[in-house]
Amino acid sequence: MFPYIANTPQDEKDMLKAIGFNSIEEFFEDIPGELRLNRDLNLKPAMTEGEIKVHMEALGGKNRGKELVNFLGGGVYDRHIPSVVNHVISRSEFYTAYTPYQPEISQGTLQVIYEYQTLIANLTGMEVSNASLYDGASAVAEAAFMAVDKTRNKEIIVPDNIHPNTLRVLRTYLRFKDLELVVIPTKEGTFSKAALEEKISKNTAGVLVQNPNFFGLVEDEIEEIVELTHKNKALLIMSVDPITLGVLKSPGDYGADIAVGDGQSLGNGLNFGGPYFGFMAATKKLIRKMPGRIAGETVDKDGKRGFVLTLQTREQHIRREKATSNICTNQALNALAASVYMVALGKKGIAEVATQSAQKAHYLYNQIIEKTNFKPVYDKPFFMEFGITGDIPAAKVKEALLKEGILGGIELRICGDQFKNALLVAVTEKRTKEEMDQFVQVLEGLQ
Amino acid sequence: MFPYIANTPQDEKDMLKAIGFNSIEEFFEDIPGELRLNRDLNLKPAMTEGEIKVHMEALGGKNRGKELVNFLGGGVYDRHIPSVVNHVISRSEFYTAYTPYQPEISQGTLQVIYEYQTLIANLTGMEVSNASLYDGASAVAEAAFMAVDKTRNKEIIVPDNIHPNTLRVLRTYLRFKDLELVVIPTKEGTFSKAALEEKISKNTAGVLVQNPNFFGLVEDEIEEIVELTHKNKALLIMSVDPITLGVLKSPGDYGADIAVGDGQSLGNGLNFGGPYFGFMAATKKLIRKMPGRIAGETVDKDGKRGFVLTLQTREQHIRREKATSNICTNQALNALAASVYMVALGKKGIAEVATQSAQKAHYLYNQIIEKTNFKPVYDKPFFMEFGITGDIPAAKVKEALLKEGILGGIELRICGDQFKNALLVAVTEKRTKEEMDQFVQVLEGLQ
Amino acid sequence: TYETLIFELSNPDRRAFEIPKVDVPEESLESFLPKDALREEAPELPQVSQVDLMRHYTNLSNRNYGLDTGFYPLGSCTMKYNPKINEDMARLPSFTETHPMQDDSLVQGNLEMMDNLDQMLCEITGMDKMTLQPIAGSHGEMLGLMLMKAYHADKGDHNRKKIIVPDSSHGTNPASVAMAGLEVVTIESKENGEVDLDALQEAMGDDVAGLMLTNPNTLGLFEKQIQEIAKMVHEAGGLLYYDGANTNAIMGITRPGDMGFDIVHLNLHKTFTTPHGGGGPGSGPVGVKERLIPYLPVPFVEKKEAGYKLSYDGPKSIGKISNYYGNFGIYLRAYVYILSMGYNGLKRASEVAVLNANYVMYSLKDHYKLAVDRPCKHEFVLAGINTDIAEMPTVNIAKRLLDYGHHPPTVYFPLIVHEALMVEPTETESKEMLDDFIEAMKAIVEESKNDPELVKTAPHTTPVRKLDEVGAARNPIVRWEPEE
Amino acid sequence: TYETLIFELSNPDRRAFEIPKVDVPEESLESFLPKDALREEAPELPQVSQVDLMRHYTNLSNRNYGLDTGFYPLGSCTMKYNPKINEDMARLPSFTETHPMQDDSLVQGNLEMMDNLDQMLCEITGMDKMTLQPIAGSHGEMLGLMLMKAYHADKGDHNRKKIIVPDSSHGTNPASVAMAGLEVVTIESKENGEVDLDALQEAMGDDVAGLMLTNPNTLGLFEKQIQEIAKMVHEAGGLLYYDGANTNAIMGITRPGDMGFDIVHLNLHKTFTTPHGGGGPGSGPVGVKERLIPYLPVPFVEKKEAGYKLSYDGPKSIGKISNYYGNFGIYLRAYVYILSMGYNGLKRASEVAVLNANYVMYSLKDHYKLAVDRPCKHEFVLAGINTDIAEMPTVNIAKRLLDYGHHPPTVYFPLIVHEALMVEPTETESKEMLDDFIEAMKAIVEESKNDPELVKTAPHTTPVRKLDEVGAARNPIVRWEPEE
Repeated sequence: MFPYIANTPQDEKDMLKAIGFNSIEEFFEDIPGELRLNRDLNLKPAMTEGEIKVHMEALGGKNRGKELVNFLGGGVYDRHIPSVVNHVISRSEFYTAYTPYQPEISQGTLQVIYEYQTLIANLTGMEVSNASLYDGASAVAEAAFMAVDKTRNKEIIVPDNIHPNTLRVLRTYLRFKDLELVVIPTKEGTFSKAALEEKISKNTAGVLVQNPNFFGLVEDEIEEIVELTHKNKALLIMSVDPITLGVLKSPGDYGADIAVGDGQSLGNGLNFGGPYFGFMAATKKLIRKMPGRIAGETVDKDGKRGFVLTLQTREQHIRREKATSNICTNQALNALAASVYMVALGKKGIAEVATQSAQKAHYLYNQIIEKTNFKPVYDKPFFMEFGITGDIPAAKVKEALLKEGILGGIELRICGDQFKNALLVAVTEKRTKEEMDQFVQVLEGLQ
Repeated sequence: MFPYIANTPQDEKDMLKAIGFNSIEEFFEDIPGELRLNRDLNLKPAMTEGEIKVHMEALGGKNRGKELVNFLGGGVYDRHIPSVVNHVISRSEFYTAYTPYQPEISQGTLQVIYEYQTLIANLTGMEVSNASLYDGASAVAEAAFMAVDKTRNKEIIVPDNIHPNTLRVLRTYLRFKDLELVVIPTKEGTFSKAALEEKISKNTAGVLVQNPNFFGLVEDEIEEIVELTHKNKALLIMSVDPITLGVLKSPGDYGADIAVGDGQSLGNGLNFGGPYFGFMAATKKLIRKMPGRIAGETVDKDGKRGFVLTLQTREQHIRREKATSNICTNQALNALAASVYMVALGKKGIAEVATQSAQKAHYLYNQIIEKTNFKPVYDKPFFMEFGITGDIPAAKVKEALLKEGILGGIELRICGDQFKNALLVAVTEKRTKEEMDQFVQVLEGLQ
Repeated sequence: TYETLIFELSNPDRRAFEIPKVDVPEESLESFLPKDALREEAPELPQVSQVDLMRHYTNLSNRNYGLDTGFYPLGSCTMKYNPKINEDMARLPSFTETHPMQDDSLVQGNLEMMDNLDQMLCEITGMDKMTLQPIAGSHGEMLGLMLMKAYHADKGDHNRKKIIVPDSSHGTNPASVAMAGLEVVTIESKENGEVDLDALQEAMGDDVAGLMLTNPNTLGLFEKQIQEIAKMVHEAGGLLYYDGANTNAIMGITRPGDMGFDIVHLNLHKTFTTPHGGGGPGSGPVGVKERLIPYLPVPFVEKKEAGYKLSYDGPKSIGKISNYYGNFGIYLRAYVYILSMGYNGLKRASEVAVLNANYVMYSLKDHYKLAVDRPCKHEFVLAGINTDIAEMPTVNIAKRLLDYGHHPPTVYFPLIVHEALMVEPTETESKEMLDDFIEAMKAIVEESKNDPELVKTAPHTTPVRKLDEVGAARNPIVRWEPEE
Repeated sequence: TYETLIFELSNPDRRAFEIPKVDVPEESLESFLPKDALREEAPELPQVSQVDLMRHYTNLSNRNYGLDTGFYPLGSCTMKYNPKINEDMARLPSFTETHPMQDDSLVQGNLEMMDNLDQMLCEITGMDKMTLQPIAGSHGEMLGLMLMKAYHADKGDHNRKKIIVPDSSHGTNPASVAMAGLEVVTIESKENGEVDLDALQEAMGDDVAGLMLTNPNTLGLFEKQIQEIAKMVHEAGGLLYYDGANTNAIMGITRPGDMGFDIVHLNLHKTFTTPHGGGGPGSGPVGVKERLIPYLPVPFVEKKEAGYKLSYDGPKSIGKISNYYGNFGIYLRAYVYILSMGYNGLKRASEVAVLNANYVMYSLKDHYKLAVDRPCKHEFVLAGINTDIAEMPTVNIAKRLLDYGHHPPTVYFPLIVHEALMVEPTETESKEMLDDFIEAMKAIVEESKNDPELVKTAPHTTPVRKLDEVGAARNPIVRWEPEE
């Protein structure tokens, strides 16, 4: 018997009899014999929980991670996650529910989405938010489609200092829709308004800025870029790290049209790359161009406040081939985790997390520059992530750090061979002075 | 600010003002100055979750256990616990509730208790069960008091093969009530009817049999002991391991008056000794002598089935000084875990767990006897736990096993110096042939 | 205080959580960042105590219906029980605490699992290689269509822009076609949802990239002529795409790969019991036949002598479609599920899913109109109430079911059936539960006859009553704002 | 199927869980056990599928009210928020997977935690040594009384059998006295629940073992004359026992040890936020002054150079009162809580608990009779409704509160107050929640005046309505039996 299959052979008999059949096989008679598998699937037989635990713990045991001190970033950060987050998302009424098609029995999910939308709007300084998207990279692509849809233009301009995976995803998405991706060079790591000026035209649909950018630098010409973009009637898409918005100017402050980003940092674990979620917020006038679910407030027939999925005329199950997006799930549970995280921290807490991350990153950076031979990749203001480079390949540096139980950073050679000795180091509020001092000590030892 | 204290300094001001006070201090004015602490408690300042995790993981890191193969028993066993158990007891409506004093909003807890009582009654073959007690040892003591209360006699007879801690607890409880504990010698490890015959008299209130006994042996004269006890108008108390009742004759089958035991094995973790729970079941005519809570079925004013705490006239908050027990909590959450465990396994599953434990224990025993120089402590039928003894101190044997990651057993010298080379080895359904073969190999290496 | 928004509970200075005090010199942000990069005031996130946070979300959860609450026969969504061991394994820190940018040598367990799962899903579907990167079923659809396009383009066949989609298909199908920069050609299905071979023949041509199909189809019926269809499409140079939403009917019985499909997506959150999470995260792996492997997204797991390795070496690869390797934490759950069931359990699951669906369908046949009176697979469609007995729109039947404690079936889909109710009971439900549902469905027919007002004004027992959706769309209030 | 008993769902051959197949030779039990030791048929445990199991318990949980559901001002029970980090830490496998019979050297982390907690609780209470062995508050009381008796006996003073208990005390106090084989002498309290010194003086004598007291007392008032009381008892050769149920009022402010108490028990599930679990597991450590240390139960943790050690070396010890070392998993939670709060947080907790209680009390003073009109500590007692406005028995007020979504206060205790309602809001509640409760309490007074029937027939909105408790006791049905 299988614990997840309720009906027994006796039930089977009773049920068949009740509806006038003799065997389950009769229900499959319409499948041509030559299409029948006619053998067992080449899988193991069913395993019990006890055996699975042994197997999975052995698999997990082949990983290293939980015992290491993590300085990896690149959009995914090892942060303090409040205990309440897991307790809330473990409520089975949340995690075993489907998309809230029946609002009367889905007020939990719907109110969570509505609150999430408000939290994201407040965080990004934008007017409206959707219910979440797949991840940060695909959110950028969806934003590009919005710009195309809105402007009827076909060209998206991005600088080469965005996350390389975002660039990859964007490239794929745009190519298949026959849209043009223009990658412009940056100026010492930051967005070059001059380079944009050279490429932007009346054919431009959207311009993307990532802040902080992939190198961790804080962009310094955003206002000018927004102005230039708008002058060309294109949309400005800003990709942001949500935590940094605790203290950095928001996309709304800068006058961006669309704000996107990856929400992992907001209470979601590392999970080897997923599930995370993408967030997207925009100006009110773009709301009907937005992909994904949106929850809205309404009243029930007794006049009581309630929530429903709304603006569904945008959605694929209504528009079918006219749809500009095929998103029909979001990452609801991750967005719930993010909501709980944002509420647990509150206004002050998110500013603290951002501030501490920056302070600690600067402590480590200063120590490295002061005490070791490593040099900054770019000597510009950064937030909580920075590149260092030295005389030996970054792989060797990582190896030395790993010996001391430290995941030292991301090798920047993924951005080009000129960075082969460079390491991108991320520091969160979770890192301690002691851990950073050890990091520096290892680097000192490499001289 | 403290996350667990809601009100802020501003709230404090508003509240004080609303009720006409100037400071919280005014509420404490009646505490004489010389009783005031007038200094800070000598504790650390508040720690955040992040710091606590580091501290607790470091503490836990000083333990060994989770990575070891466990052959320890003595009433506490390392068994397969179904994943559903933790998911159910993690429902906050269960674990954050108080004793169900308001039945209208406590039907969850109350129905769980009612179902638990039924499960325990079915398992033990007894007519009625209470809602659980502290642990197995105190349950034995409470049963002894019931026997005293029922018979108006003052003497409890126990064999010397019960769990030494049970004996200790019983001794304490009885001594303070000026009751007499008579410990009778056993015959090659099992209860001696002859020894009982010598001691039992019209002054006897109760006789205790533990099956399987502390040495793991299956008692072989229970029927005769019950008969003899009843002939002397005393009550027969049977202490049992609940898992073994999957296949062993139940206290009800033997005609016992009270069945007790420790419920750890039923889905509760090892937890270094607690929380576990004691169970107690009895014949119907003893129901009003039972300590602890009891839930009963009733109807609400619309005639709908519901459950309440019942027979409360037995309880301390009603009887005050006339009470024969002061139990006012039970181990409700552990009893819930046990209920989920029993339901998850079902009738067939519990028999399988018991059978496999016995089969595996006999495999290991046979291998040891066959392949090594170790001898049985008692050469009598046992269930899933057995004593072995050899030429070297048990501590040395444990040490050798530990080197291979094995917790080898309990040193029987706690039962007397004659057992200084003896080890009590427990085998559950969770142990594998491979683990047992390694156990044997270590013992072979000791020759 | 129990039905408020979290913002309405906010009070400055309250905290639900604190981080440790900073242990490095507390330099001001202005000392290392330009002042005009900083916002003037922190974002308005609510400030509540921890108990208020927990109560808020606990009470919200109690206003939600999940699989652990009750029966969820939502057609085409395969709402089957989400095993708890999946959750436990997915939360093991040895998995959760790995970062996607760690070196391959430090995540051998993850990569091994991914490789194993790839092979298992290939075996179940009859495909040659899987990618786990798609984050949802619709994401998988988009990828599958991109693969088609890439394949034809690589063959120099740039003319093939059309994708044929039956009008009975899932709504995501045509939308995904648009996402991949292709064009939809909708063909009318036969009444039973099966492909009309004449219509297909007519639509075929050298501008057709391929056909999207789900089998069993959305009426729960097996496409008996699938071999002819495959032949027709292949001969015309097209490819066949299999929408895996309905895989729960056929595991261990028949395989899309053997039917002639070139590309398959699976919804792990349907067939393979990963939780839906109230709308995600899902996971939509895509499997392909040999000839399409070169186009799969990077990276893919390779097994080398030195261990597993993530390879980005795919010159013909379409690139990436999501940030890292898909929803790792989700497909790990599916992996655990497949291990739990084994070859024997998966097959039995499909058999019982089909048994349960037929049991419910035939038990309701006197009270409701069957869309097609023929044994179904894992789901079936009712064409509304039996109008000989009473009249009642499907939407009201659905709402009335809420009062009986059941989640309603999918309504008004597939579009080709009038007043459709699409019921998928799944194999995890017991006969007793099915009987309870059947009785409720019959009772609603009786009520529709005897007390139609009761049905029309349903639901009566839910936390809120029928909600004004039209008003919500007309005047969208999509965020909370403080009262001035 | 949603309101059934689990037994009513049972169906042979269903399984919610399976263990691995046996991997050793499957010998029959009869081959190594006497046949007459075996039962004829396995015990009747229900057989259900896993989804039915989860739904059963999930739905039951939804018929329960916990702290995460709402306000729980149950007087003398200190229902404060149970922090989630406590739960997480208590579930770390490095703690949960240790067996009580492991060698000391393998459980150094456990022993260190126990030693730390001992010292913390001593500091909070002003005692010299703690034992963590008692499993509940009442268990702690019993132990405390045993210690008194052992102390006197050891001094050769076998005559002291009487324990003085005020009539305002918790019901467990006299019951625990009986458990320790002592005799209760009840003395009448003054109207405010304080000890009547004359009555005490009269009761004292060389047959008195000691006095049991809680301070603040059950009316929430501090026993101002505690020093005189202590002196009186000590001079007569008796000992003072502190019932720690009300410790939440005084942390960091005053200490029982400094007041003259010799023995103290704490309810970790009250003051120290370990969950109540629907009625347990709790934890009731007992602390004593130096001279009583020798009598504490074995084993105790000792810190040696080689590490921590469990010592059974206590020649005067009363022995053991529970199987192992008490509820380890529970007091570990309390340890985490104390770390979370620190010296500053614990004091603030008591201050705010007292603030909250006074706020609610004084806000209700026009609508209800105060048992004593004097600032209270962490809880207060109302003597029923203000009969100038309306008349309504306390029990009906409590039931009506359920309709307002709040758990009612403790009712009809302490016994010395007529129509008592004992309210303990705790420090974890916000002003907003307290206001909500105050409004509900006032509204019920209005209802009692204007629509008394509404109040008398309450509750109206709960999963079941008022239950027949008399009928249940008269004809006890305490287990399910299959219908014949």
